[in-house]
Amino acid sequence: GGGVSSDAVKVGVILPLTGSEAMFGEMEKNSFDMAYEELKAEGKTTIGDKEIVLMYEDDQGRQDVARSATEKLVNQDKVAMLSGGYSSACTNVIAGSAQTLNTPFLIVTGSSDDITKQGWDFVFRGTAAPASMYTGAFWDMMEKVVKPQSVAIIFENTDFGTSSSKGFREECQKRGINIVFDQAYEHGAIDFKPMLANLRSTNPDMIFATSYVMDASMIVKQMKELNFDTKLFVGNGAGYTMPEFYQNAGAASDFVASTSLWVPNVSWQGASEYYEKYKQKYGKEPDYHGAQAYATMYVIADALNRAEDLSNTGIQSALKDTDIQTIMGPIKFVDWAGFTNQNEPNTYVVQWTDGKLEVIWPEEVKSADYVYPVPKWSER
Amino acid sequence: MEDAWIKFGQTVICGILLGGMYSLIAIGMTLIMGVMKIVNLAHGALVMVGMYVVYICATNYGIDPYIGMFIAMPVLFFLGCLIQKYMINRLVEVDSILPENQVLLTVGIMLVLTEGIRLFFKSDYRSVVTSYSSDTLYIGAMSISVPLVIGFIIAMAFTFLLHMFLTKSDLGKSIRATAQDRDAAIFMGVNSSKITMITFGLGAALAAAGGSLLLPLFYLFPDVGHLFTAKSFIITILGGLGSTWGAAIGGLVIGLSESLGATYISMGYKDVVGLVMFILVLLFLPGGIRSLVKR
Amino acid sequence: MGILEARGITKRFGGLTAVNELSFAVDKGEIFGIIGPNGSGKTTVFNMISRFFPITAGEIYFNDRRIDALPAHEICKIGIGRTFQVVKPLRRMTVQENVMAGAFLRTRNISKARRKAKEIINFCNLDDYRSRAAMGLPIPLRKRLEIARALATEPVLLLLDETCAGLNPKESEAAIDLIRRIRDTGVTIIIIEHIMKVMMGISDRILAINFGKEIAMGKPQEVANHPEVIKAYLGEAYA
Amino acid sequence: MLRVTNIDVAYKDVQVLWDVTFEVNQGEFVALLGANGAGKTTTLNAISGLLKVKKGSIEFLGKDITQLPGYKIAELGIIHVPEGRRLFPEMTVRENLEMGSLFPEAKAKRKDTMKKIFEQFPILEEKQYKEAGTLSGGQQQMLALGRGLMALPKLLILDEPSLGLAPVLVTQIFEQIKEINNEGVTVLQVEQNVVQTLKMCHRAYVLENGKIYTQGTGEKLLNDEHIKQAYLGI
Amino acid sequence: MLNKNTLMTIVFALVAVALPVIIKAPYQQHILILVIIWATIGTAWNLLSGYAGQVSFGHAAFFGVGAYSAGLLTLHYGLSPWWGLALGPVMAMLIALPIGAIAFRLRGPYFALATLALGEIFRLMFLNMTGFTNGAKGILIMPAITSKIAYYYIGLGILAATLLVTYLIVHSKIGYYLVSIREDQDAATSLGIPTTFYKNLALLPSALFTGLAGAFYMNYVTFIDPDIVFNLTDISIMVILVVMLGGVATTWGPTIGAALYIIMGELFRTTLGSANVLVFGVLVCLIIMFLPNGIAGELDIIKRITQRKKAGLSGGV
Ligand SMILES: Nc1ncnc2c1ncn2[C@@H]1O[C@H](COP(=O)(O)OP(=O)(O)OP(=O)(O)O)[C@@H](O)[C@H]1O
Ligand SMILES: Nc1ncnc2c1ncn2[C@@H]1O[C@H](COP(=O)(O)OP(=O)(O)OP(=O)(O)O)[C@@H](O)[C@H]1O
Ligand SMILES: [Mg+2]
Ligand SMILES: [Mg+2]
Repeated sequence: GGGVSSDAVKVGVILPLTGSEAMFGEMEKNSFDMAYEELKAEGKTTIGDKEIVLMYEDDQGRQDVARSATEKLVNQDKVAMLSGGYSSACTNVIAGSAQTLNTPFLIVTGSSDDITKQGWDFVFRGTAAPASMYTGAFWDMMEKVVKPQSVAIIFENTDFGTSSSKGFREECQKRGINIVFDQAYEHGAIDFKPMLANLRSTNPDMIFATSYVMDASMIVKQMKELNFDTKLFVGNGAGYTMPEFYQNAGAASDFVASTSLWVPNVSWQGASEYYEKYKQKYGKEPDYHGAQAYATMYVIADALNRAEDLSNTGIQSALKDTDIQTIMGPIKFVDWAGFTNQNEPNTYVVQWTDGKLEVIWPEEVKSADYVYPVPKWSER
Repeated sequence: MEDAWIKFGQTVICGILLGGMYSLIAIGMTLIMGVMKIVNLAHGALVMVGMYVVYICATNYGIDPYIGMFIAMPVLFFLGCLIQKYMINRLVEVDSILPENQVLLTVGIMLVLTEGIRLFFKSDYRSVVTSYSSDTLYIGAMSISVPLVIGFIIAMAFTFLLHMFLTKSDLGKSIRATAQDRDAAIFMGVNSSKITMITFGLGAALAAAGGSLLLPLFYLFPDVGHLFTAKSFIITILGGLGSTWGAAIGGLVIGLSESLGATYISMGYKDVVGLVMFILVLLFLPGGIRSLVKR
Repeated sequence: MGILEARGITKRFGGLTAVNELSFAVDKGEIFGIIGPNGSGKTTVFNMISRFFPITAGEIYFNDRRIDALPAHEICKIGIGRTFQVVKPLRRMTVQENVMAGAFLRTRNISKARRKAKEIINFCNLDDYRSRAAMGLPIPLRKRLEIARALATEPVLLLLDETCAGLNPKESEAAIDLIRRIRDTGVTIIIIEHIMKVMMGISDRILAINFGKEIAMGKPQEVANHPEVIKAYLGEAYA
Repeated sequence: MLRVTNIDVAYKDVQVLWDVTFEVNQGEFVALLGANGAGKTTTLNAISGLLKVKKGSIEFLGKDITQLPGYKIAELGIIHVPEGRRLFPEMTVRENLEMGSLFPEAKAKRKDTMKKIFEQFPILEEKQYKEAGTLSGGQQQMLALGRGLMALPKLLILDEPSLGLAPVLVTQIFEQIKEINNEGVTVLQVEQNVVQTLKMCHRAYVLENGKIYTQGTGEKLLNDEHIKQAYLGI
Repeated sequence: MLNKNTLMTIVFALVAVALPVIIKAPYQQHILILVIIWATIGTAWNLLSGYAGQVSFGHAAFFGVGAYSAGLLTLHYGLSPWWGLALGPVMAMLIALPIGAIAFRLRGPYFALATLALGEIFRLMFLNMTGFTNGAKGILIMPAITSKIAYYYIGLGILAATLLVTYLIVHSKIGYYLVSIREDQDAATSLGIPTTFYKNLALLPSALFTGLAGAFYMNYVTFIDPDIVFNLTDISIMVILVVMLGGVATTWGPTIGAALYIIMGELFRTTLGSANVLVFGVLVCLIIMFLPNGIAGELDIIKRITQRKKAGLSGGV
């Protein structure tokens, strides 16, 4: 298992640095580095006479490669613990191997519900919510504001898309909301209009969509082209909260709401500082993926500093005792609703206005009032 | 009833316009694979590089994508020529057990192009938003995207030009001749290495044109090419190797099948419908659409 | 009774009728020649017998069994071997392997096939080339290789399409000798050839066709003197 | 006009030609004879640049063409009608002919030349819009010859032009070649139709096992005992 | 007959059996296991595409179905995924039948692209039939064994079986027939070879072993989803790369190619940071440009020239 070499505390970080998910890998790596430097300045990267060292490995977005990376980090580099994990597929594999190899693994992004439902006690998920839980705050808003009779669900047929729409679907059924349209699509399409035309004829009160970055903007742009009015369009995080969404969709992004795990102007301490600093340092805006990595680095440093010894079990129990405030809110690893070592996520509902993402729910932390129902295209 | 017809009309319009887009991207492939018989897995990557050229023109110099196309095309022509001259031509000249070893080379080229671009531009999603990106025409309740219509028209124009080029000009004929019998073409005084070089260059330039026209309504990242490579293959084969109009019609067939599939089956199955259509055509028309149109 | 009988066979390619209601019968053990101007449909007749494409109309009988609906590989199995006018060697295989590929039709055993191939290669005077790859052989040798390959399938009836083309007169003699020796082993042969010297010297009977139709049929001398054959095929020089 | 001096040619490591030397003068009709596999085709391919020579040199009109690429040699006026026709099977008959006339001079006269060829081979006119691959063997041979003539060559290299032709056409084609030669085109021909060729040509070379065995006028060789025995089987 | 070839085989086999004893580090053993998996798929692909010349762009279908057979047994019936080693190859062969029936009616590039389309159809079906396959969520299992050595020897057994069966096929009458079909299908037909039948005879074992490799992969990697095991680029095309790098239509080519692909890829990945795929791509280009028949393929040619030995079955080492 995870032994430790004498002069360094090695932390293996597995991210997609090449391949189609590399954009997020890059953002998360940058954020790790940024947090590391801050911690270093505070002297929190040295434990006794040992320096924390981050060892990045590229998983290329492929789970067999993720497996190789895990094997290498644990068996060859003898890391003290693992972190990273972007896609659910890779995270699944890293988590499984980490558990088998008795090495603590702190997940950054991978959000498939199943990962923390296996009872794996070496696997921790702090900054990422289980996919089906992204909608926490939104259900509150649904009850109090939206009160839809009928909803339509569209989602990309990926793990994240299927898991999160499944959660939403079950919740709808529980509350007796009528699902009039429910369809998956393959991401990367040029033309969503046939699906949208079909959807329009079912006339839902509200649309709930889970999409990859650019599909999100393709969908809202084409709704605008179709003059397709709906009282509320809600994205499920992911594509709908990223800066690129607005850059590509432009005016079509107005009034699109979304669930979110994080926004720069959320009231947690350090959030907006992180956002500004990142933008300055790397020349572009980070989104919640970056925040996840940044916060995770803080959790790691905290746990390592508290650990009684730097053995695998020592770090494991230090992680278990985590209670820390981060830019993503408080993080604790608890067992609940079938989950193991899963932080209870903070979720928000955000809405685009003029290219700005405003928090509209929960009301305690809102940065702007919600707009509901949204104006018709013809009236904008 | 009324509603159902609108839905159908919208679906068909979308299918045809989408098909036009597919044809546009497949047209360079028609030249490289259909005529030259080089299975080029780097095709999508060439489309992608072309898009980046247009992107740079648009963001750094404020050049409209439709004009940027005329910069991207020569750049990609040049790139294509280099690839053919220094890499693929080497393989054409040796006798290998499976001629598909070219495939492997193009896989390598694809990796190099994709990752090379990533090194420079990172993996960020980029897009060029123009004033007309979302322009829409309406026929009753049916909407028609203007950039798609432009793309469609240009696709058909390119198909026509390519067809004329291949059948009417000596250079075009030399291209076909070289593909069919390299040595015999040399006997006729054709500089076949130069011809293959130009052909690949032209194919790459057409790929760039496809990318340029797509950019105003789509988006860009280093792996965007993967979305198009397999589709271009399928369209080229569907059309019948070497047939320009066949490929154009093939694009429309795939576009329509996907669109109808998306509306009447499910968006998740739209690609399945396109692929099944492809296989059906091949089984019942073994030479592709070409056996109907005949050059 | 004929070993092979064609009754009114017809082949159309689109608008073109390449073979038009042609009937003929080949006797067991004879060498049966087919001549005709270029494009008159000779190769097409071979392709119809060996079922390389379906025939448009008519019937073909082999040993009184109707065979025009059998798949191409079955045709070989029942004892009809062929060569191609435009040679089709198995390029990257050696001469020996080419012939073995034929021999495997009648045996599964590799050493048996190898032994048989050796015999046939020797019979066809190809010993010098046995381990050469087929793609390096000049065309006339490839044609001889095709004969050898077809012989290895132990045919009862052998269809030879211009196997003497590209041979000088001396070499043709060797080829004629080979064909005669094949016949002497009991194989019936249908041969297409444009070199009249070969045709006249070797065929028992000749069928002359033009536009896919019979114009003459009979002993070589008779056919050669047939006015229509002279006009359409031989030219005045032969008159 | 064409001077081949001491060339050696090999396929990979198998040498096929040894020290082959011969020349063709302006306006001449020269035949190259030899048994199967003697190296005739190889010689022609070496001249037209398809094969590289290991040693020796080839000159055309006083210019060293040994190292020139094939298409440049064609540009100089050496047109090779190869063994086995080598047509462009998926192009029409007409397009095949057009491919023969790519050089400016030939292109300028394209229509006229084509008309002449259609007169000589009416079947080609009839089939001009058919794909070359669907022609019968003999028709393909005519097309190959026609395609070569379209280039208005200075030196026409023919590799077994009568292969697969009906007797009536063999006679016709030989007459046509003679006529072309009379019009001033130099001809270098490989033929297995030894008698007719020797009767027509000015001079002939005999190639045996990759070496020039003898040379002489057609008449002389026709009466040569060795030739009679080895090639005519008399 | 203890010729050089058998000798080499024995040496190879001994080294392969001894390797985990020499290389004890689990990480390196993991790499070896990946090499074995890819060598198996490569060898299987080689039979259909290298020897019989039917270039498949859809082998991911067999790999995926093999992997899912193992995964679905666990998901639906709670059986050990090891049963997949029995079911996977059978299912792969079952889907090979219709695939062959469709694709073998086509030739050359039409065949290749039909297999590509069929492969993609399987991916999309498995992605969308969420009730049956779990869709994009994939299937996660708990590994039954933790020792790498056990996996290594099981994998090695599979590879050995694949190599042996391929070798026996290729060096029998069937092998001659397959190569004949590759070299000229019309000529093959004229020699009485029922080409479609023999193509199927190559396809079925090819599918079988690819499916077996898929089932083993599921057991080893413990997680699958359709985008991974049915992936066009990462499976169908990479197997072509593996075989062509190593040497098409050679016995050891696929294994050499697999070793190169995995070891180079891993070496670059761990040392070159985000430029690793770029460098790998450059290497692929260089190898194929300078060794167009792959490593074993070119060695074979070199050997033939220097030894002047009478050629074996063309293309065979
Ligand atoms: N696959 C095909 N498609 C269309 N036409 C064809 C095809 N094969 C042959 N033909 C045509 O059928 C006719 C007969 O051709 P065939 O090859 O049988 O002639 P042949 O008698 O063998 O001539 P040759 O002596 O020149 O070989 C020709 O006009 C030819 O163009
Ligand atoms: N591609 C090749 N690879 C290896 N050897 C070859 C190749 N082509 C020809 N040869 C060999 O070179 C020698 C000469 O061949 P060439 O084709 O020049 O003969 P030729 O005189 O034209 O004979 P033919 O009358 O049969 O056409 C032959 O022994 C032949 O086997
Ligand atoms: Mg014929
Ligand atoms: Mg020759």
